[in-house]
Amino acid sequence: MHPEKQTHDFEPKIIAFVCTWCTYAGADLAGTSRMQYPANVRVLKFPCTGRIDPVFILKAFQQGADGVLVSGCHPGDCHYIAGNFHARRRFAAFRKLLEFVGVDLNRLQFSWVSAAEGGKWVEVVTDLTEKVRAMGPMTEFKELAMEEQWSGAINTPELKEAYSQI
Amino acid sequence: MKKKKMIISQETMDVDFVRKVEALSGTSVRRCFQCGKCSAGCPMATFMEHPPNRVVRLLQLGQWQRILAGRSIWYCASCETCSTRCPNKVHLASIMDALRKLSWDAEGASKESYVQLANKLFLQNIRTYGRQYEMRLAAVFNVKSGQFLKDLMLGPKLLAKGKLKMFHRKNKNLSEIEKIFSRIEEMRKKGEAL
Amino acid sequence: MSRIGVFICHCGENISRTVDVERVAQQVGKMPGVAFSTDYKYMCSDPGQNLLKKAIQEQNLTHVVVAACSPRMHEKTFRKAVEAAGLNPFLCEMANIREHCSWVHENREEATVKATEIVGMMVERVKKNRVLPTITVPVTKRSLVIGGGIAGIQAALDIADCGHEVILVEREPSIGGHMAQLSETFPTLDCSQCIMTPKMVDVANHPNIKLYTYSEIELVEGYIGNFQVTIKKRARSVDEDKCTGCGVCMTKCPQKKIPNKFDQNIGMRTAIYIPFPQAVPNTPVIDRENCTMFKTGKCGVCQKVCGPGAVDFEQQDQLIIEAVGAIVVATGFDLYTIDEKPKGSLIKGYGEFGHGKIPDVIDGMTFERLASASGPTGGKILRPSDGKEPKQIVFIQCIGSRAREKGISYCSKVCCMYTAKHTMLYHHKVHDGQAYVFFMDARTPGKSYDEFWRRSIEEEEAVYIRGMVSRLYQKGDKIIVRGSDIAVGVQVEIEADMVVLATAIQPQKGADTLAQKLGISYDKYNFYSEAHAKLRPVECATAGIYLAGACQGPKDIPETVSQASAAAAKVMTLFSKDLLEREPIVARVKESGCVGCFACKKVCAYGAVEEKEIRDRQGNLIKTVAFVNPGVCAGCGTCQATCPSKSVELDGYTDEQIVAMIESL
Amino acid sequence: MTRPNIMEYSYYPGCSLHASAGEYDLSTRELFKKLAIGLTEIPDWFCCGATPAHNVDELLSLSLCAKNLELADKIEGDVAVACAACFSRLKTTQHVLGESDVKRKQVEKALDAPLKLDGKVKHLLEILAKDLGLERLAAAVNKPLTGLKVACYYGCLLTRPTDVPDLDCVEAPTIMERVIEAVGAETVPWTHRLECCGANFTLSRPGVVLQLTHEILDSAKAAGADCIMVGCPLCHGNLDIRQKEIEKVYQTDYNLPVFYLTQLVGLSVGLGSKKLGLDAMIVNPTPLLKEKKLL
Repeated sequence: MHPEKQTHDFEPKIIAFVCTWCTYAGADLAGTSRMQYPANVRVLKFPCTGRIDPVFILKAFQQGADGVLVSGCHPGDCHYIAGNFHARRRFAAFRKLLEFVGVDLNRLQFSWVSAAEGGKWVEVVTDLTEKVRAMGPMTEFKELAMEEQWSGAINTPELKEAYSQI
Repeated sequence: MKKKKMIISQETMDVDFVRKVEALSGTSVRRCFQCGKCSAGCPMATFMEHPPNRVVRLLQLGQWQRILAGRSIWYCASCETCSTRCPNKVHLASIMDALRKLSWDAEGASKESYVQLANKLFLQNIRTYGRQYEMRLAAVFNVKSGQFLKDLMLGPKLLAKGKLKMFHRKNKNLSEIEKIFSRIEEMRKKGEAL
Repeated sequence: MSRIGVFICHCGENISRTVDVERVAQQVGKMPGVAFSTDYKYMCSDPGQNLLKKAIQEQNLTHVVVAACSPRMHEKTFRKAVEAAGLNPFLCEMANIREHCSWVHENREEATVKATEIVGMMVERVKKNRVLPTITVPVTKRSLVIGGGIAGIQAALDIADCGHEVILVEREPSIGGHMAQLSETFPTLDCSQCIMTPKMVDVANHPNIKLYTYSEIELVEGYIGNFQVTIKKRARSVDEDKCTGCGVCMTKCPQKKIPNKFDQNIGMRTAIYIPFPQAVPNTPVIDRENCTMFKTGKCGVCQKVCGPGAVDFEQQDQLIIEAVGAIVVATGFDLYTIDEKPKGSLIKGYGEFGHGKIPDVIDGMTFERLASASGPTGGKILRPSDGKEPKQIVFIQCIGSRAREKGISYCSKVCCMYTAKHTMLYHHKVHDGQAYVFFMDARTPGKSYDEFWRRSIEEEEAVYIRGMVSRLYQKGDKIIVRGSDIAVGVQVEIEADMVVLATAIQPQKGADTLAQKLGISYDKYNFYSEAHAKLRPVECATAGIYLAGACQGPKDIPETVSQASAAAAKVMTLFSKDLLEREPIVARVKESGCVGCFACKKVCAYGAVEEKEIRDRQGNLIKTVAFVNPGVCAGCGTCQATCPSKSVELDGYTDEQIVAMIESL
Repeated sequence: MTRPNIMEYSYYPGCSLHASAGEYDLSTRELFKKLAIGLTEIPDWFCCGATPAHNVDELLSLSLCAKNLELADKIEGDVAVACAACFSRLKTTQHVLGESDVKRKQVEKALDAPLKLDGKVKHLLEILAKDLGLERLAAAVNKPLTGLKVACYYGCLLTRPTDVPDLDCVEAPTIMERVIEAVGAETVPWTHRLECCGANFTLSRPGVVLQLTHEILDSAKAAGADCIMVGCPLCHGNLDIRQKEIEKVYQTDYNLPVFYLTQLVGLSVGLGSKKLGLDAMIVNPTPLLKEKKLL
């Protein structure tokens, strides 16, 4: 059986930052269970969501991602005791910054997917892909990148300021 | 009673029919693991030639003809005991609804025409009057089913107690009910609904 | 200039069926820095690994990317191979093109493009990888075993017999667990107490085992080889050193009508009690909730009659800290309680069976206590309601098991066998009685198991009815059982004298709380998760913690004992070396940039960040900076993401590596 | 005399209450008036379709119920329903349409209007036990039903299936017992409280009904009940109207009056025989009530 590729006008690029213990393992489980989901997602593995620096998300958008997914262990289940709590607190503040920079927050999704939730991984990825597909390509940051040749380092006063509040 | 051998193959197992039942009932047919708890608690099981668990089993095998030819689905009282107690969350009462609907649509022969007739009259009454008028329902049923004398003894007593209304009025907004009926008919014609 | 070697695995057909591996190899070969690129049918096989080693040497490779399955599967394999070929193992990365690509997509074109990008991403990452030295940490060769049922006892004895100290912690006043409650065991019908009590005594007498009963785990800190465990030893109100176990206190205690949990509340005990006569330790405990002295301040009979003066009403809970190198979790199971709402379910179980309302509807464990020679009836099967011998007894299987509606979809594995055993015990004790069993499926895989089940039918004359029961209700002194026989296709009604419900196995209450203390993962039912379902069944994903028995999933006794010995063997493997090698994924502080704000210290859950003073040659303090203790750091990287001056870096996950990956997309 | 009502409801009586169960309608209105609970009958309500509609045409059943909910939405207050079958259909409709988008869209199309499903649908029992509360109910009693042994009959549709009616525990409900004990009656534990009476077959297969109802009456009698209390006109129809027939067929003698819950509660708050429609009952309750000094 060779299923035909469903054609869409726009294939969004989704970058997922996941922790290795829960969500990466959950995605592995989706694989071993042979579940199917859109091929738009690229997964970057971190030891813990606590390691995920908000700069990476900015970098991803700048690099042309249309949607970003951050996913780790459920609250209370962190392999490193509390890394995901720190992440949650950090990203709550970061969303405000992102909004300030002009990114539609619908493009950035946080979720908890455990190692046992292959199905949930599929659901989260599929939902985000469809949502972002409906929103169309992300242009704001690409233009920004063109204008400033922004390197990803924190070198503008606004960003520095906003960042210091995180 | 002689029973026909069941030939099982991809051709004889009507998966499409099963999918239709699943869509109508909103419940999985395959999920049933044949524990028999539905049949154990069914108040009507003794009247059925296929007890409830076997109805699902036949459905799992795509043998719907065997179900629809029998009277089991028409003897279901819709009491929902099966759905309530099913350990595996199979909503059997809804499956029964779906099977009756498909049987009704097929207008196939059924051993249980009385129940069908009663249902048909009931729905006709709603369409015509908006509400149910028990006296009329019973009278027409008896005439159509040829049981002129059924429950005859109850009649005068009920009348005396004011339990049978001889006269009834139509709803003022009757046209709205007619529209619902006809819209549903239309949707079905266009294939927008099962 | 790096010379990267890329190896694309077909995984038989698992990858190559959807991904055009040759095209991936070809395209990646064109990437800057890639010196060698090839594909092979099974990279993890011996020839595959040799191909890798040979290429490293012949092509002078500096870095390696293996595109195959999940790194969770084979990262260790390939890093070892790379090391054997003379490269630092951390210069090898895996690109996951199986679980994250070929298995989850069907379209060949899409999957090939995605696989190429995944490999490209890892190529860019590996360029930035640095040589990382292996870190070694010392191993404390003592182990903690949590739970004193048959699993914990077996694991503790095995480890202790190898000459290592074991701390055994049990929540109840005595070790023994559920096995001590059982009457006889399948498939040999040997008496549970007879085979269990010698082991319990062994534990008590073993010079290497330190036993804490009536105690719980309060806090677990540290990491593999170096755990620090705080144990809360609840006040027993009896001094264990002074008590001789004479039992006079129990005979004199005026409170005699307290339902004994060990006897499923059908037998009674006193307020100062041991749960059962063979308890280990044989030291009573005062149940403060029911003790007259604790309730009213007046009584103290036990203290007066105690010769050695062991009764101590003033005793307090104690916190004890123990250092251990490994932990075996053996907390076992609990039985599905019909009258409680199970986790994940909206409804309480089985109102239709009237359990709790009809006195002679009991659960399987209660039947065990009735059948046990040391039980409240002395081994006679008698009805709780009127003490009569039931002549018609009905067993119903799968109560709470395979019941999605009750929030439990799994099979409890042991109920088919224990119900078969119950019918036999019943037949042996009530010769003129008849046993009936309602069941869905009989699951009897195991050595001599199916033969045992058949024996209950063919020789012991139990009547098995394939079908379930919809309702039970009392009629006079009978219980009307309304079921069905699906083989015949009819409803069945039985007038029973007693009904036994075979309740499901569930994890211990509080299993999730303990898991959170230990930092181990658990499934939606609260069963603990093993590191790999097939290949690492007794290890947790958290290093240094091992699983034994039913806390990981429903198990019978032979399986539990095997797993306990396996867990002990894993502990011994760990203890076989003095130093432990660990992944060098730890955080390092760049002292030049550190401003000493210690935001990292606040977020570090392991207390790995210390303060370090930097002084000039004259000894004047220049500044205080953060220092990460590599032995304690667990490598989560939270400090790095938190550091405002970007002065901490997590080896293996540096900003440079991650940005390189993002930029490759 | 015109004190403000403490609660207001829209009222969906259902077809039976306008015909064979006239006394249920009458006693409901009188009881609620006495308790100062406002009832406004939904104008031009339609038949909910009952069992025949969902039996063969779920979409029609859902559409009829959704239409009634839309009509009810125009009136202040939650929807009070007397008939267990109507209650079950309206609740099921809310449940099904809440779960399935496909069906929701189909019904929306059939009605050609946006759906209004949020109104709370409540059986009279729920209003008495939860909204009014047992304490306030007990406070209104001036003629407690002391010494009357009542067998509360739920039938099948009041509590089933799990989670849908959300009235009480599905397998061991106590709401009827709680209500009737609050007004002074005694309840008997009996085994057939939740069995089906076969109402669906009243017309087409009366033989079936006789058999099922016979078992129920047997069980109530064996438990020592003086009478049966129901909250459903269909159950009532089978237990009361057909009782004499069953006695004849099965050669027994029950003489068990079958009350609607509003009749018994009404009696306890001092309503008379006329206002409760007691004369419409086929099994004459007068001797029993006189014996217990309640009339």
